[in-house]
Amino acid sequence: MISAITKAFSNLLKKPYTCNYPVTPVIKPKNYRGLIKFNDEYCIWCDKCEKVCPPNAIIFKQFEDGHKVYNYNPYLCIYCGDCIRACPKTGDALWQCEEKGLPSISKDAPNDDWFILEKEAKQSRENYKAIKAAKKKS
Amino acid sequence: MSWFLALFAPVFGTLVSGIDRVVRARMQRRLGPPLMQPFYDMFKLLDKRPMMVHKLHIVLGVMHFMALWASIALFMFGGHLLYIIFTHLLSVIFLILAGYSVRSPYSHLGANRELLALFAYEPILILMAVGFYLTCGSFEVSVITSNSPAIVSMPLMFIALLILLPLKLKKSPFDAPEAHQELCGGVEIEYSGFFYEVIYVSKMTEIIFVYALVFLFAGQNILLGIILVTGSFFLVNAVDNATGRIRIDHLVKKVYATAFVLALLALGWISYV
Amino acid sequence: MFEKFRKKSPWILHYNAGSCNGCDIEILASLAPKYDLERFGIINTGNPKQSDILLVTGPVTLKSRERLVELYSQMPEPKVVVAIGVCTCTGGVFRKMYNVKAGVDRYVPVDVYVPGCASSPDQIIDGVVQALAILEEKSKDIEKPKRLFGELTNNSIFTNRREMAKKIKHEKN
Amino acid sequence: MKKTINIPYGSQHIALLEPVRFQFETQNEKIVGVKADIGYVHRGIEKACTSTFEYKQIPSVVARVCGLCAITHSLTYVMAVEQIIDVNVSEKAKYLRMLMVELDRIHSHMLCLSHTAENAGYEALFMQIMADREIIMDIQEAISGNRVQFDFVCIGGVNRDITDEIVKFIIKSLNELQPKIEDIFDMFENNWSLSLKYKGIGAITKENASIYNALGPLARAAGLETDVRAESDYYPYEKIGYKMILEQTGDIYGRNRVRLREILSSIDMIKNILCDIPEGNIIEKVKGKPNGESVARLEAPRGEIFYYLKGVKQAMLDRVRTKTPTFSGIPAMVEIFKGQEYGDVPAILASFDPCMSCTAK
Ligand code: SF4
Ligand code: SF4
Ligand code: SF4
Ligand code: SF4
Ligand code: SF4
Ligand code: SF4
Ligand code: SF4
Ligand code: SF4
Repeated sequence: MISAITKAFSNLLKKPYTCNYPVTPVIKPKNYRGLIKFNDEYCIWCDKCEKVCPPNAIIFKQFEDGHKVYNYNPYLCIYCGDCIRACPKTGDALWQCEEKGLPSISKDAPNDDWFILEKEAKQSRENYKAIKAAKKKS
Repeated sequence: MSWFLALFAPVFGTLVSGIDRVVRARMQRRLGPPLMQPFYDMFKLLDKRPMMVHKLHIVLGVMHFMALWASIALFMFGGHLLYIIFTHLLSVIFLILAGYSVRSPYSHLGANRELLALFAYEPILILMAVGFYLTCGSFEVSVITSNSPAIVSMPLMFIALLILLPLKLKKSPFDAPEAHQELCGGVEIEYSGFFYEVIYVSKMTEIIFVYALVFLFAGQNILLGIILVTGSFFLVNAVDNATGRIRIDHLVKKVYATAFVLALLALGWISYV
Repeated sequence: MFEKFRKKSPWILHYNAGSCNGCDIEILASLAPKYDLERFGIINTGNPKQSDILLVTGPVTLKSRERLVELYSQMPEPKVVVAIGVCTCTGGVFRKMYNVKAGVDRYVPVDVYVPGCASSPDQIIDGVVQALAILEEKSKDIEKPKRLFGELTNNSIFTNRREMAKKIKHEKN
Repeated sequence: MKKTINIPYGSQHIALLEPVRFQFETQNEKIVGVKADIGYVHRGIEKACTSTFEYKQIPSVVARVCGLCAITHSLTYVMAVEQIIDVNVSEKAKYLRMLMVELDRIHSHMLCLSHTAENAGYEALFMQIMADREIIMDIQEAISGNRVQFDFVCIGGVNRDITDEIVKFIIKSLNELQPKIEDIFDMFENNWSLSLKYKGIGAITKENASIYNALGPLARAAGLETDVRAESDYYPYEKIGYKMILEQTGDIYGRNRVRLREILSSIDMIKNILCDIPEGNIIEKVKGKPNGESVARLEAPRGEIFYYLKGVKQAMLDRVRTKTPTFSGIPAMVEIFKGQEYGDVPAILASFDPCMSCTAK
């Protein structure tokens, strides 16, 4: 106990461990698993990333002319990197950057909007299928 | 001067507690909060919506603070030491009653422990007052502070007081009555908003009360008083950072086995020498 | 008048609503010396009646939601809710499990969403700093949890049963 | 006075990270009865693993059963899957997995120790251990890219390789950590307030430990020899210098000693692992769908984790069953609580290192 007391006193003179975070940024190590980034120029629209993602944080919305739009929710993504490993065009079409996600406020509605989007995407797929089927028939 | 001291005792207490928090953080190698943090806390509490259980609870909380303040005021005006100690006792009893007045089990347990702690330290405070009487010939604080330092004639009594310090300041190893991790603060658990502020301020005032007792040992020598107070302040903080909380039954035993015995020895010494 | 002090003295309450502990230990880590949340005047009170910021982790299982709503309504206004970790924001991997409803904001109004699985301490600090700004703007009006509780417009400072009953009778008349 | 006070402890409580509710019946702060209610974290993961997720997705899902030993959950699952679909993992991947498991053990034990200290009211020690723990967190972040959820293992191997740079960093950091752990050891040994709080408190005998099926440090502190690392030879633990650590006292003090000594032995093991990592692939190709049943066990920081799987030639598994250490330990915990003082409850509870997130899944 005496040593602990002397330690308490000596700590008083030592520099604290604290990194003054918002003032001085923390250095992330190389290959930190941050946000997922996407580039539609290289994507071959194979949908593998969407299928493999455990929480379905990547959703493609289908348009009637056949093209798709990529949607990603950083508030749903668990940053596992499975999509990156599944993607045949890793690095070009889809990659994990070293940026961390930033907090959002209730106005942004990261949850509610996603519900709507999820529904729309599902609907859009079905519509597209129906259109395709109709085309085939005709 | 004494008006000033008595009136602003809570403010000084808050300041000391601010220093205390910074020192504690530094001892744990953290940066710690800003120095004025307890003031910010108080202003914020003023701004919160209160959520209280019933009126009696509030009244007892406020009485606790008033009695404590009164005891400080008595002290600053050089009053009778026994009166001071008994007013202080009264304030603690109000707090304990407040703890019993609500139905939360934490509050009850906290009050139980507070009561046990009271039994542990109160006799020693009284013995201390007797000690002062024997050395200075009076219970009046004004007489004691115009005499030569009492610490010379009863150093053992001073050590006994040092042992009580963590108990009164709710610091480990003797912080069982408050016990953040077991009781979430014990008796203060049901207070909120402005009314918690009252309890918060009285905690700050308590600091002044305790260090004033330390100061008393220096008699008329103000410089020595300041040394004693700062010395004991750092010592208490270091001990707080070097020990865990001991259980309430151990607490009572330990306090009786050390502080009480020391106080008795000190009295014996005074009457023999 | 005292609004600006809210920002300087936020006391936090942490509730684990069925998380995987990943985010909880990161909250602990942000209380520890390296990140030291106390720099912002933050104290982990553990007592809802004295807290300003509710840090929720976990996707809110059906069993813990009652407790969550209870804690939320025990906190006096002004208060801010910070959802820490993706499973708290939206449900994360647990989104589709049967005992979980996607995200805390189904039950209590969330003010700040902090992403990350697990949110690292610096993200938690980002979130808390964000929450402080919101805390400053909030008023003392009573906010209602979204579900499970009906009207709770009681503005009395007492929370015991007799007072509540009086109030409710009064409102009925 | 024989008044009984019922104290609810949880599900939200300052000293309790976990949403579990204990109801203590106390007489003058002495506990006469305990009820534990553990369902607060039940999310339905086992069910979801057989209805929502395909078997290849599950490693990152079961990792979220618990963040403290995330790696052991996904690893045990992966081991079980590998048995069904006959994948032979390379030696290198095995070493990397062991490395991560041992790192995880260190960080988890340190967390537990800091929590025991905090719950004994010793804030400074809590801060000290948490500060030292950041060293391990940095290593983990450097290896896996995330501080808590590593998502490091996958079916067939591991996701990331380690570079020479990281190896150097780990060895440097561990050398830094070792004296600090010894320092903490010293604090736990020689502090009168902690010995009042720990010695003889929350004790369980060897017989009771085996009757109530205690696991991990809880059992080893009572002298019961259970450790999957010694019982199975899937991983070459013998080669890297594994020794079972036993204490005889069975109280909080014994548990802390077990943890501290395990940290030290894990540090040695990691150094050995890094010395003789063999060459090889880190990941093997996985083909086919799981068909059949398998079980896998692994020693998590808190004891044995057990997975049972059943596949029926589909991408979705038919049954996933997890048995986790804390769940098995609960009867022993309830037994220990009886007759203790309420004031000791937080410290005792923290010394079990309970984590309900996998108990209720
Ligand atoms: S990192 Fe994981 S959770 Fe995030 S989008 Fe990719 S697969 Fe989905
Ligand atoms: S897996 Fe890659 S290529 Fe395929 S859709 Fe996703 S981003 Fe595009
Ligand atoms: S966000 Fe991820 S790490 Fe955090 S509690 Fe949820 S599952 Fe665990
Ligand atoms: S007695 Fe109080 S805490 Fe219990 S159910 Fe009723 S309102 Fe809730
Ligand atoms: S005791 Fe520890 S885990 Fe519990 S609330 Fe306090 S800091 Fe958090
Ligand atoms: S516990 Fe048994 S009976 Fe109850 S829901 Fe689950 S399977 Fe059905
Ligand atoms: S034993 Fe505890 S730490 Fe390990 S997986 Fe289960 S809940 Fe998590
Ligand atoms: S122990 Fe058996 S009966 Fe009990 S909840 Fe688990 S599976 Fe069901």
